[in-house]
Amino acid sequence: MSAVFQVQNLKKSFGGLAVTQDVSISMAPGDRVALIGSNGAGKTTFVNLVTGHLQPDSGKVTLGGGDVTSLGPTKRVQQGLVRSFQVTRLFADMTPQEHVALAVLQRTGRARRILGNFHAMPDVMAEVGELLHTLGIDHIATRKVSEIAYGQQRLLEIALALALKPKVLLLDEPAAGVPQSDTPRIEAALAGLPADLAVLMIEHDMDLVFRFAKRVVVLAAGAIIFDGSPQDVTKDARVREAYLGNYANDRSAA
Amino acid sequence: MQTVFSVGTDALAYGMVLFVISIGLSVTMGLMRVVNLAHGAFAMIGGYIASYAAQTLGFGYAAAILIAVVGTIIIAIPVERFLYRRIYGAPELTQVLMTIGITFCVIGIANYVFGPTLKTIPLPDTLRGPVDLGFRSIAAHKLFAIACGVVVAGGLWFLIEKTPFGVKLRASVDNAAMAASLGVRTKIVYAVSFAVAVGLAAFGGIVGAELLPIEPYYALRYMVTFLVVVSVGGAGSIPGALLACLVLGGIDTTGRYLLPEYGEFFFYLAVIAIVCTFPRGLLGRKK
Amino acid sequence: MKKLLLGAVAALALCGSAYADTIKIGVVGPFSGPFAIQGKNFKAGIDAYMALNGSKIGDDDIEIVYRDVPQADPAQSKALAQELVVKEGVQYLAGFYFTPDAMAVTPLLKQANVPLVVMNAATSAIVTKSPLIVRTSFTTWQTSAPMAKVAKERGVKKVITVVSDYGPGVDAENAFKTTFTAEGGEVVDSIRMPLSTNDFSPIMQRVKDSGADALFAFLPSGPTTLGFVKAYNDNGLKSAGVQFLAPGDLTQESDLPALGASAEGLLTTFHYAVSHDSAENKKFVEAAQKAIGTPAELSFPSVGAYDGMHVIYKMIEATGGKQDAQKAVDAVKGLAWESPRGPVSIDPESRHMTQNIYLREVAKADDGTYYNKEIVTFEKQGDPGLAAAK
Amino acid sequence: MAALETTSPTAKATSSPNRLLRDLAGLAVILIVAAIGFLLFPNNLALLTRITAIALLVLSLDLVTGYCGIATLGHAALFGAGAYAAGIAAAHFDINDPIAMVAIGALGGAVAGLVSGAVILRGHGLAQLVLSIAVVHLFHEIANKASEWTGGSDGLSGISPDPVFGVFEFDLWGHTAYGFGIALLVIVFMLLRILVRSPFGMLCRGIKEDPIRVSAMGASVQGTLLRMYVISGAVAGIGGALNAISTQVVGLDSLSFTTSAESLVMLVLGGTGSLFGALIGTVSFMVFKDFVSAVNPFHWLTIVGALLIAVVLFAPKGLYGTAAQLLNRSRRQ
Repeated sequence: MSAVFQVQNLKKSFGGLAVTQDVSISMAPGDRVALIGSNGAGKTTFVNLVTGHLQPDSGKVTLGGGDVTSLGPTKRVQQGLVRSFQVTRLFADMTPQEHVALAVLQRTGRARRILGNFHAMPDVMAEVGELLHTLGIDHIATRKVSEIAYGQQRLLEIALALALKPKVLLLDEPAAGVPQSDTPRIEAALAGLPADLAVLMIEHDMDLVFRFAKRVVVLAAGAIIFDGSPQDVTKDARVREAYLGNYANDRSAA
Repeated sequence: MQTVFSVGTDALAYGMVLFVISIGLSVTMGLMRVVNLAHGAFAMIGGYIASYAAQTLGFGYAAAILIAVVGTIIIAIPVERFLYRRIYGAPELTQVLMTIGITFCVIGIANYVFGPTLKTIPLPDTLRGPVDLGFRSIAAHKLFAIACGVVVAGGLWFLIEKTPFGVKLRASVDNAAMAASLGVRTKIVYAVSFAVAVGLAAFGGIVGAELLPIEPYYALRYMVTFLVVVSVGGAGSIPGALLACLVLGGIDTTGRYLLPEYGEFFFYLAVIAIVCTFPRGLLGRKK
Repeated sequence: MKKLLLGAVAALALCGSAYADTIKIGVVGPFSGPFAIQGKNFKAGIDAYMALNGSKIGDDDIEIVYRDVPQADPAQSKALAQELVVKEGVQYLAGFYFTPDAMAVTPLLKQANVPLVVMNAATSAIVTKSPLIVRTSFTTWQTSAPMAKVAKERGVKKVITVVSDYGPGVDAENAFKTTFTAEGGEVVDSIRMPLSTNDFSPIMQRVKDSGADALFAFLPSGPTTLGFVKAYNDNGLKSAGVQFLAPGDLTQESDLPALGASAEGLLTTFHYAVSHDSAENKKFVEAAQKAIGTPAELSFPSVGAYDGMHVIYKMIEATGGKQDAQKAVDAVKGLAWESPRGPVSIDPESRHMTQNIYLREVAKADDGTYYNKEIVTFEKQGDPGLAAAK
Repeated sequence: MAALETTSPTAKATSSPNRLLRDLAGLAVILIVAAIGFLLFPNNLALLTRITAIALLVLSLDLVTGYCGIATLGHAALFGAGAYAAGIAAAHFDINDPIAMVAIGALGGAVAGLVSGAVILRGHGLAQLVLSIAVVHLFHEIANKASEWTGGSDGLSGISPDPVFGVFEFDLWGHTAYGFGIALLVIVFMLLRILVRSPFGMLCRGIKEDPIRVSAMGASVQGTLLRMYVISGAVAGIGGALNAISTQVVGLDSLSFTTSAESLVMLVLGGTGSLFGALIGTVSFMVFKDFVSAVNPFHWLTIVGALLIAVVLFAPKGLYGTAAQLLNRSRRQ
């Protein structure tokens, strides 16, 4: 299958310190890839390069066959590259319904209308209802976000991303900070993501990675040291040393 | 050439006067993150006290400065305790509303107590009259203001960078919760910094009184100027404020010399250009 | 709605007749804010006049209603004047420190059948805006033009003008320039500086570089004059012998304690000095100082208010307390009397004051305070500004 | 301590008929207050008209400050631009029809909004405040310089608007001006109610809370804000035009820092982020100021200052916000 999303030879350094070194990843529709790496491995920089918040020194990012390297973040989103945030970034004073409606309106080019109201747009209401239902948060659709549980906020993050109908979805630690009791619901939501969507998940929780990903990419010191199946990752010597080894050391230190 | 020197000297003197008055505001805004529109009000209180001490009570200039700085700080303590503490960390609009309210009150009270006329602080003979610099003469009090600027800049830099208090202050600014958990009593640190800022305001009000005369509307009249200096320099940065004062003093003075009719245009266009290019100020710290 | 309207109008008419034996005068001025001291002077002048001449004319009580416009704000001024006329039922409008505030009110006068007595606002054109306006103050042209003659007489050949960049400043510049050039002098440069200027050193540098013998300046009364005069001294212009000439706004009495020694010897031309030596003025100053509370705060707007009250009293006498604006104004055309500032009259054509303008010098009194000492009198000066505008 | 949060009138997303009801109720409240004003102060309509004009300015400020989170101390630039545009049209081009003047004022305000928005949106926080101050000073200075057109510091006079619809003349008592002003306010208010609930209004509220999230949705933050600035400019311009029409004069004060700061104070006093808050803030501040300065013109500033401090201490969400909060709380109990 042809690649929907490609990163080719991406390089970025800050004042002589190479934070991203020659990174290349290719993803096809339906891919479920997990990107892992210890703290300081360059994950954040990589995400920012992909989303367009940082410009690479060299290299190329393509989306659906088109070069988006020179485009800013909003343009990339418009072309189907959508992300969720590690710490929820929601509008405290708005309801989940309003959140998702705003995303739907934005996607369908109606977010700048100064007349009308989404309540009066049947197609928007239908889509919002469906998405909230799929993620199981339709019962709190009209509560303020500041009043709903954190796990529900995480689900709303995913709903927001899906409302934009992305080609590629970047999930930044979707289960971070969620109480144990709520993780199954997040995982269920992840399992239910559209089949043709390419998902790149950045995650610390190895259990989740193993359950979700069909492919794992390991980043260390700004370079990719492993790209293969989850079964193989634990066997790879370099990964053990650079990542799991570190982990073990951390644990013993603590 | 002589004119260039001459205008340059004026620019330096004006810039340093601005610096002495505004640096206290840079401390409150940068280190304590309070948009303190009442800064001019404290400068004005200092000016009034100094004027009262010198004119009515007959103290000397130096004594009047001391009394005014101490007096202003004493007045500011309850203000900090009961009003400012409520707005640390509050949204900017809240801070604007509160400090404008304080400014209005101070103006009204000054008007009531001292009347609407101008107040002067008589200079000692040594600071009075012109001093010959060879290529031109300059007012002695301006040289004094320049010297004060240098001393204040140096002193503050030393306080913040080289003393244990400075370490605590910087720690509290960077992460108040962390500092508190390390045993820094942040409330005290804030109170002391506030006192320092207010004292500097009072001092600046007195030293700058020859250029910006003391009257009840002082607090509003120059509010914008002080804000501009701080934001151009970068809130909380002492070298930044110094640089901003010199740059703005230079632009203002040159503009007024070359094209006084459009002086205001130059000044505010320059401000817009600088602030747009350096949104955190010339030497502002990155977050 | 229409009924309601009619009801309100009827109620209004009733109010008007019910208060017939109290004649109200509405005074608009800056009673708070940065110019509060000028408003205080209005009040002092009015209080002094009523203390000396009583608050009754015939059987009618005179009542003053004050309204505050802290800074030039024509919209607010008009709203308040409208309120004074409609709600308070004033028969006379008076006061007005700033030109735009007075200008804003002029369209009201005819419909309201109310005369306007301008007690300060000094732009020549105000009186042309309505035939119901009388002015008892001065115009910037009137006080500035004689200075050109002084300069000429004192042998000054080259002058540089420095004025604040707003209406009155521009007026002063034009007045001086026109007159001085007509007298054969040369204005080498004209500088207009922003009102918000704090540091005048660069301006003084320009003055120095221009090679002028004298500096003609105009700034509004208040804090900036202090910095300006100090800069003149500090930059060595005084010692270099460059004469300082200005209309009297710069050395108004309430600023003199602050200006102090640095102002000594400055020459200004103006229509009134608190020190004016006449029996009429002694009486006025005594009453006005009592009214204002702090004697040092007494300054020129008080005399404009005092004479304004004189004009209004004459108007009330002439109309017998009936509201008739045109008759009232006609009654004072040509009116001449002895004011605290000297002999004055209302020019029937322009309805502006014809008065003496004095050349004064800031001098030190025996008790160590400073005052404006009148040294030359220019008699019966009209307003040259109106002619110039035509 | 989270003070001065937005009060969100549409937090409980209610069904359409209910919202219509609320709109009508709001409309009724404005009309009732306007009528009460008329009955209580039939002789002080000039002041009431002025309050109406300022209310438009404060509403316009609420659009950028309350709904988009932009801190500005220079909003009078838009109000003054509208006033001068309408005034110049009347004084120099003989366009005396009040409705045409309002349209020109709105246009002038919108252009000023575009210009000042383009500058102010380049900064955040303190930088934004200072940029807004610089902008209003530049506008002020331009108006002062262009005295041929604006009358400079003497003010722009010679504005004599025709009767509204050729029937209602602007009279001494200010009946027409008041009616005209209230009509404008009601129309603008209703349009703004629609605007703030529209997708665009929602987008703006989103930007206020988290611009990064909004750009992650693929919406352009700057573009949206600039658009709101233009709309806000048109609203302020209508207020300015109303001021020019009702007082027949435009002064430099309409472009001043003082007017800007006062309008911000009024907005925060009433409560940001709600149109009712803006109206309540304007009315209470203006009436209070008028009352206090009539009772004691010499010391009203002290009292106004004390009021502001009291609001921050005891009603941090503004009068409307705090009242709404109390009401909600008592309803829940």
